[in-house]
Parts: sequence; C-alpha cells; structure tokens
Amino acid sequence: MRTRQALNAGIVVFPGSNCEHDVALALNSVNVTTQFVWHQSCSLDGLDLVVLPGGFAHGDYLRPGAIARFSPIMKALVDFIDNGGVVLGICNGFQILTEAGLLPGALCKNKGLKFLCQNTKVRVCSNISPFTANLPIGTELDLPINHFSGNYICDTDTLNELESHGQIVLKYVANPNGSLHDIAGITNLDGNVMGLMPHPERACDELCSITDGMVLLNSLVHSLDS
Amino acid sequence: MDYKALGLVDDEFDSIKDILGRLPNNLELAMYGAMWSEHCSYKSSRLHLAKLPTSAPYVVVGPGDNAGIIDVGDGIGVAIRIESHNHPSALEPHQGAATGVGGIIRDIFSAGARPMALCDALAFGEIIKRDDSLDNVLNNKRQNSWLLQGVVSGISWYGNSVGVPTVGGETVFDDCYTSNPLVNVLCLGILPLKRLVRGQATGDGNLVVMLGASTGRDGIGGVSTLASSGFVDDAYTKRPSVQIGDPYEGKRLIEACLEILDKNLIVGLQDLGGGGLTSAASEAATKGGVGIDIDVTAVITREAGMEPFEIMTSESQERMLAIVPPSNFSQVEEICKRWEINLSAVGKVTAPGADASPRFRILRGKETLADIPVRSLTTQAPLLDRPSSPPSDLHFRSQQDPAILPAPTSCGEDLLKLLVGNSWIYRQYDHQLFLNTLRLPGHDSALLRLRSPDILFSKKAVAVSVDSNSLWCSLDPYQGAAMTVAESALNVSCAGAKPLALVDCLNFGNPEHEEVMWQFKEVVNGITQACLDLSLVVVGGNVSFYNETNERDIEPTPVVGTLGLIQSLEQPLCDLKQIKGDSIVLLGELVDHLGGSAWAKVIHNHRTGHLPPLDLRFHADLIRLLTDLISSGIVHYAHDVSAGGLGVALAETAILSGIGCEVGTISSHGQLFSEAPSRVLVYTDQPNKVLSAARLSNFNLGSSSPQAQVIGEVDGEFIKIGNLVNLSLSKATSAFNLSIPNALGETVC
Amino acid sequence: MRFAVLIEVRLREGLPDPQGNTIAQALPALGFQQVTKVTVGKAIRLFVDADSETQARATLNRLCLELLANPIIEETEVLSLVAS
Amino acid sequence: MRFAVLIEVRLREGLPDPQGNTIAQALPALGFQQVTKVTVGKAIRLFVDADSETQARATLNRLCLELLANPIIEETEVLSLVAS
Ligand SMILES: Nc1ncnc2c1ncn2[C@@H]1O[C@H](COP(=O)(O)OP(=O)(O)O)[C@@H](O)[C@H]1O
Ligand SMILES: [Mg+2]
Repeated sequence: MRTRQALNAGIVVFPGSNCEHDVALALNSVNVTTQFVWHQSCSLDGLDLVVLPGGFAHGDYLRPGAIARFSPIMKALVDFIDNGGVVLGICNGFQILTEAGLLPGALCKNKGLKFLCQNTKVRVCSNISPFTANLPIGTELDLPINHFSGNYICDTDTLNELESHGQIVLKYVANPNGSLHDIAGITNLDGNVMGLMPHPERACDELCSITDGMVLLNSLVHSLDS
Repeated sequence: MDYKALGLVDDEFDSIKDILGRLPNNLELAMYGAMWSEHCSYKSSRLHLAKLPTSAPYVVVGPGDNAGIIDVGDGIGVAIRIESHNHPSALEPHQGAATGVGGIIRDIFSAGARPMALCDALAFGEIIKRDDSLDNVLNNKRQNSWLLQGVVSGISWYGNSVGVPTVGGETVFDDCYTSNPLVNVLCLGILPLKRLVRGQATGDGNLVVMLGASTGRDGIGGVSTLASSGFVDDAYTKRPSVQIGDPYEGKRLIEACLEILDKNLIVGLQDLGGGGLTSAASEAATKGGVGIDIDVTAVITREAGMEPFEIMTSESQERMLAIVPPSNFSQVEEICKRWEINLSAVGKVTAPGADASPRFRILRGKETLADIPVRSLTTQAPLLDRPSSPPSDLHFRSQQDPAILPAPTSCGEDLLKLLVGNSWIYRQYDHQLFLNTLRLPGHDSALLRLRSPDILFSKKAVAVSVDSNSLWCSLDPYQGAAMTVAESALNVSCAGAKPLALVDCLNFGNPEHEEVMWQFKEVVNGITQACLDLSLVVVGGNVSFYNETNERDIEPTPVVGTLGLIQSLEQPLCDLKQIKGDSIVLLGELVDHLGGSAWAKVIHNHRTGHLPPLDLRFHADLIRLLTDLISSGIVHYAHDVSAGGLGVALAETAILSGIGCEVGTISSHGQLFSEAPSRVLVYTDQPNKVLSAARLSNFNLGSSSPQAQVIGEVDGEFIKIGNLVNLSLSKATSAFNLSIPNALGETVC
Repeated sequence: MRFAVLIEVRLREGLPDPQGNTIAQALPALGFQQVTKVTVGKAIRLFVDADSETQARATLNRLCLELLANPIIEETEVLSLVAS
Repeated sequence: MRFAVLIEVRLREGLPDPQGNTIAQALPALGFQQVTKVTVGKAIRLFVDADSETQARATLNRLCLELLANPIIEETEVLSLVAS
C-alpha cells in the first residue's frame, strides 16, 4: 500500500472531448485521483498533473485544436507549465498543444487520408522527461492509435532541435500515418509537456487485451512521486 | 398545393377531407403527406409486423417507442434500435450515412440511455468482381466503390466525432445493391432504469421545447419523396432531401439531454427524425393522450422567410423535442447554455376537452394555421393490406441446385476468393472508446462490458451481431429469414452470451409489387418462427421499402441485430490467444449441401437452388450447449460456420489467431463450402469433455450421424484441409486483408 | 495551352454549414466581433491543358460535376482561369 | 462598412498534399488526362465590419494568422474583398 497522498490529476474537458472518462479510469487504476476541469474555468491550482484528453474539441472544425486553444483554461495552462507543472496531451490533446504553440510542429491529415483505429508498436527514444524516465530506451510498447490527423510535421531546424535535445519520446516501429521521422510523441524543451498520438488509456485493462499503457502511466506516476 | 406531389393518393385525400369535415389547407396537407408516407406510417407493413413476438419479462419497452429497452438486472437497462439510411446514402454517401448515424443515436438518448456502441450493416454492389473488362461492369464498380468509400467515411466521421464507438457490423457485396446501397445502423445504449424516459407529451400547460440545431429548408419532403419511392434516373432532382450532419452539435446534445434527464427536469423527450417537427410532436402527443399547440414563429429558423409547412416538415438534423414543466424551464435553459445548445419553447401541451379528441394546432402568433385531430396523423394513418403473390420465377429459383456445378480445380484458389476481410472498414471506426470493447472487430460478434460513467461497477456484458443474407432470402424468404435470425443468435453465443432480443431492419423493394409484398410477409413469418423457437423477442425495427433502381427491386434483405447477455464477466471468456495446439471440434453435422452458398454465388454466379434444412429446436440446443461450454471454460474460442462454409470459418480463425490448422475429416468441396446452418467450430484443449458434453445434452437426439466430432487441430503456418486445401497462412492473410483495398485500387499505408 | 485554374467548391445554399457556424460562434470570444457569417468550402488549384479557354472551361465543367463536387449538396465556381 | 471576403487557405509549398494527390491520381482513369497538379485548400467566405478597407485587411491579417491557418503548415491569401 502507498502511504503518500495520491497524486491529483486534472483532466481538461472541452466541448467535443470524449476520452475524458477513459483517461480517468486509467489514471485511477494507477492510483491517481482525477477531477474534470471544464474548458471555461481559469484555474489549475493544486494539481500534480494535467491531461488534455482525446476527442474532437469543437468538432475538430477548421483544424483539430484550432478553436480549443482559445479556451479560457489555456491561459491557466500556460502558467501551470511555466511553473514546471506536468502536462500530457493525448491525441486531440496533442493537437491542441501544438496549435497553442506549447509544443513545436503541427499534426496534419494522415498520409492515407483515412481515420485509423488500430494497435501500433512504438519505441521509447528518450527518457529525459518524467513521462518515460523509468523506461529503458528501446523499450517497445503496444499502444492503440485513433486519429485522422496524426501526421507530425515540422521544419528541419525544429526537427534537429527535437532530436538533439531528446524531445522525441516515442516513435512508431511501423509508421501508420506518414509522420515525420516516425514521430509518435514529443516533449517541449523543458520536458514537462508531452504530446502523443497513441492512447495509453486504451491499453490499461486486462479484459481489453493490451496493457502497455500502464507501463507508460506507471512510469509517469513514479517520476512524479519521487 | 398538389397532394399528389406530396405522395398522397386520391383515397387518402378523400379520407383527409372526411376527417376534417372540410378541405385541408396547404399546411395540413403537407403534414398529412409526411405522416402518411410509407416511411412514417408503416402503412404497408404495420399489419404484418403485428405478428412478431415482442414481449418477455425482461422487455421494458418494446417496438414503437424511440428505442427498445431491456432490463438486464441490477437496475441497468440496455437500449437498442436499428434504422436504415439507404436512400440518402445512395445520393450522397458521406452525408447520407453520417446523418443515419446521427439519427439512430438520437433515438437512443431520447430514451435516457447513453449511446455506447454502434454497428453498421452495409450492402453494396460488387467491387471485387474479376472480369472488369465490360464497360458497364467497370462503371458499376466505380460507382459502388464511390458509395462504399463515402458511406464508410461518413460513418467514421460522424460516429468517431460524436464519440460513440462503432464496434461491429457486416459488409455485403451483391449486384442487386448497385445504385441502391443499404446503410443500416444499430445503436446500443446503457441507462440506469430510473432515468428511463418516454417520447411522450403529458401535463396540460407543459412547454414543448425544441433543442439543438436551427430549422432550415434541408430535408423537406424527405420521408414522402425520398424514402417512400424508388430511384429513377432523375434522382438528381431530389437534391434538397439530403441533409448535412453536425456531430459536434450531436455530441453536445447527448451531454445536455442526459444532464437534463439526470436532474429530472422533463417529462418526455423525442428526437426529430423523418417527418420533422410534425412527426415528433404528433407522436409525443399521441403517446401521452394529449393535444399540442405549436407556434411556428417561435421555431428558430436558419433562413428568413420560411413557410409554416417548411418549418413543420423540415428534417434538419440534430434537433430534439422536450416536454418541460414551466417551472423547470430556466434550469433546462441553463444546462443548454453551458453546452452551447440553442433552445426555444415552441408550444404547449393541451388537455383534450371532455368529449373532443386531442388536437394538433399550428399557430402563427394568434392566428391558427392548422387544426387537426392528433391521432389522425399517427395511429389512424392509413393501413394497407397490399396484394401479394410469389414471384413468377420462384420455382425456377429453387431448381438448378449448385450440386450440378463442376468441382473446383483448386479448392484453395476458390477459398482465397471467398476470403474478404473487413479491416479496411473497421480500422476507420473508433471501436475502443469507453474502454468497454472486450474484443476487437473481426469476430462473430462484438462483446461489450456494460459500463458508463454513471454505471461503473456492473459485471455484466452484452454481445451484439448484425447479419443478413439476401441470397438465402431470395431463394426462400421464409427460411432465409429464419436462418438469418439463427445465424445472428449463434454469432452472439459464440462470444459466450445468451441471446435475448433482436431488432430487425427490413430492406425491401417496392411494396406495390406483389412479389415484394409476398417476400415481406414470408420474411416476417420466418423471423417470427425463429424467434419463437429460439426464445427471442423483437424489441424494435425499421422497414425500408422502395429499394429499387430503375424498377429493379433489391433482393429481400432483412438485417437482424441480436443482443445477448453475459451475466458476469467473472466467467471465462473466449480468448483467441489460447488456441495454439487446440483441437478443433465441429459441433453440428458435416454436410454436403451448397444451396444458397457464397461459393456458388461468388465463384459461379449461380443463384438458384434450395436451402439446406434448418431445425430450429436443434439450433436452440446448440446455442445452449455452446454458451455452457464457453462459460465453463472448456473451450477457448468459437466461430460459427456461415458465409463461405467450413473452409472460410477455419481460415478466418487461422488468420485472426496467426496460427495455421490441420484438418482431416473434410473430403469434398461440398462439405468445405456448405453453409448449412447450426454449426460451430470450437477450439479446445479438452476435446473429450466437449464431446461428452455434446453427448449429454439433448443434442444428438433424432440423428444418426455424429453431431460433434474432432476435425483437426491448430498448428503450423498453413491452412491444410484434407486433400483439398493447402494454403500458406501468409498468403491467406494478405488475400483476406487486401481484398477490399485492392479492389478499390488503394495502397495500404 | 495550359491554364492555371482555381475552383471553389461550396455547400449549396440552403444547406447548413456546421463548420462555418461553429467558427462564427467562436469568433466573439476570440476577439473577432466584427467578423460574421463564416462558411467553409474547398479551394482547388489545378492546371488544365486545352486548345482554347472554351475547351478548358468545358473540361472543368465536367470535372466539377463528376469528381470535384457532388451536385446534390455542393456547387462549384471557377474563380480564376489564366493561361500560363 | 461591411466587406464580403473570400480567403484561400492552402498548404505551404513543399508540404505533401494527400488530398490533391488522390484527386490527381484518379484523373486519368476518369478521362481527365489533361488535368494535372491538383492541390486542395480551403475557401473561406465571411463578412467583416470595418471603417475602411485598410482596417478590414488588418483584421483579416490577424484572423488568418491566429485562427484560419496554422502558419507552420499553411498560408493564406485574401482572394477578394468587396464592400457590400
Ligand atoms: N461494416 C462493418 N463495420 C464494422 N465492422 C465490421 C463491418 N463489416 C464487418 N465487420 C467486422 O467483421 C466481423 C466479421 O464479419 P462477418 O464475416 O460478416 O461475420 P459473421 O459471418 O460472423 O456474421 C464482424 O463481426 C465485425 O466485427
Ligand atoms: Mg459468424
């Protein structure tokens, strides 16, 4: 049994988000307590972790994340990040973070121009940030993807910086969407903001067959704990 | 206004005059035109549908309301409903299919259930046909491909975005659907039974409130002109009938409505579908035994200058009707504001006078524009007993059995052609949202944990499968329909679930054709018989007539969606990962009968013959035996024998598991490809237990041939079946996975 | 001759444009009160080889009807066509 | 004053355009050999209220940069701006 106080995560809900309950279930299963934070609210006080979940904020109209980045909560999010708070953007959350300029680059439509819901294998390429601090480089994880716009793009300078600072955290073993350098997940320079296209919360339950999402979430919880 | 242009016939116009005691005005005519259309009134089918068995102790709401509701215990209800969107999808596949998804989802949450899963049953003309040399084949193939791609992208777009996973379905290719695809969508919902709400208006003075999107000119006349007549080549003139979906509005509507229901703020909730506001309001009033006044000036319109008849019959998407006690209105308003949902109180519930029947009145401010007895639009709509007679070629159809066809030069090559995997389709659907999907698509049925944010601790699960077989039904609609029900129930039990109830979507040609009506009646009788013998009830359905193109009717296509229950997830479940080294046991007979088989149709374009016999009592025993075997953990996996026969069933399991098989017993192409019903492959490491369980059950009664036998084992990297088939698993796997993308000329990324 | 072409594909009048509406509704909160009535369509650029402008336009007509738009819900307009 | 505006949003040059490519690839089989180099962007129509054209263009500039396009991957062009 843990003796410490449980970590407390806020899950930001935009109109059109749909993975918020799934993220809560997964975080609860690694002993993190969760609360939902409506996109109109202005505070993220008292949270150890903030998750922007998957879904279709504002219907993904115009571009995924294009409207969501203007929500009142985003100002609080910037402050939270500036103060070293840890933020995880999953899928649509990743898209929102890039649109808001909190992560570099952009997510374009999949090369095959189709929505893709399938399991993929990703490889851990960096363990500098808290998200994978406890995972050896080269670890392979089975994680589901579920997106139409997961094709990561950035300019060459940005790419070089991402590579040289260890900001590329996860790469696809077999690229499903045309993503530049097989990128599946990156962090910001400080390492406290991560965006990833795969859904770890969909791989946390024996009954649903794959459980490698637990590996990733446990690693995060472990780093936050210590 | 010309009543004929509204789809009304002379007799109907006369009845309207009788009902009103005067000539109807244009608005009233438009309302009758919508409500008395085939689509809204079920006038050709109602008489026959009444035969279906619909009641059982666990049925809380049967057919007739927005969704069927089943009590699965612990205070949990499961809502289920199926609907077709064939005609809009034929014209604009992406938006047509998308709005079909939106529509069925609204049916589910209007009962107070949270939509938890979708299944889509799709049928298209051929895209895979190999002799593409002929121009018309090529043109058809191009059109069919366009329809397939558009329909799948529409379901993917709307379903994924609205946040309801699409967990299963079926996909059929047959030339009878060229230009007239079938798009049937089933939605499942989950609710605490105490949140159940009906689509009914009650309470004199209660407000009639519209929620959601504004009302535009799109979809006007949708039910009377689009869904209630066939296609001829001028289909383009029907353009305004197609609508545009808005999954983002749909998603916010779900959340807002469920929150309103959780706070117990309304007495009735009804979605706006075919027939628009006219249909929603008159049906709600009929169910509640009240009248309704609607003020068209209060309806939020998208365009200026909309006529009252346009407002009353518009089929704009993403709209709901709530019956709200005035004292709760401000609370409802507040919730809607938070979800950015527009709302407007457009009318009031009125109590009928002591002697008078409830009225449906349309007002413009103080001016009365229409005044109609409510029930004349709904329960008193015309009822037809259309003439019917068997098709003149029925006899011919049952002659010429596929037994006369030459044996394959290579059974392996034929098997490859029958392997059509659907991953190209379901990969485009979010099938995992809510973390309830206990197995990925590709199996006989989808298995879902019953859990939602407000029902977190249930141990129950449901399985669901949608199935159809138009070839069977064209040979013998009665038995074909019974076999469809039997297969659907068996699919559900292959996941270990006990089949409880079904919904049916009856897709037929023009009911004014006597042979179509005959097929329809036979199909309803066949479903009825199968339900009685398999202890199933029908809790909802939909009829889609006028599936015809240039006067050619589609083959009769009843789509059956069966729901089964697993009482506790603590029981063992099927697990494909465990089958390595298992014995393969065939439950049911090894038979050599190719009537109605995919082999005859796909390989030889042979569509005649008689169906193999169906023994429904035996089938019920098989289902019981199978669910017992799974729940006691004796078998690791089960897969029923259906399209493509034993050959395809064996190959599919091998492909899905990644392990080959070696099978002895099968000795002829007839045995390999027969689709005789009531057969299942079970995979087990305890074959003797399976055989003795089969022996102990009633299962063997009345037959001399073995009803359970070990036919092979799971091993290796080949699919080996007797002397007939020796295929490398990798070749079979790529044929299976690539059949659709290859036919579409796509490279898989 | 080769023509550089720009074609607009938009929803037919009378049909709702949920994407445009959603953007329009968000604008005030983003500080763009002065912007209204947004609609979103496609802007397609392409080149067409033809002997004359008339011929080019004939090809484009067919192209719009058969491939670029579904006339049931969309209409098209050639916004520019320039010999290049 | 109210201006009717048409804006094109297109992918930056050099970025892959799968939508355009898909159309381009389908063309020959449909008998459109003469059509080439297809690219697909967005055509956004809207109205903007401003005191002058200059002011209108300033608003549009900001709108394009902040909302209508993601400058990392897209560029915009005001194709027409007409006082209405
Ligand atoms: N249109 C579709 N949408 C989603 N899933 C589909 C679709 N078509 C087929 N599938 C998946 O493929 C599985 C197998 O289909 P099928 O071979 O028709 O099964 P069966 O013969 O057991 O009825 C289905 O259970 C479903 O998971
Ligand atoms: Mg099956």
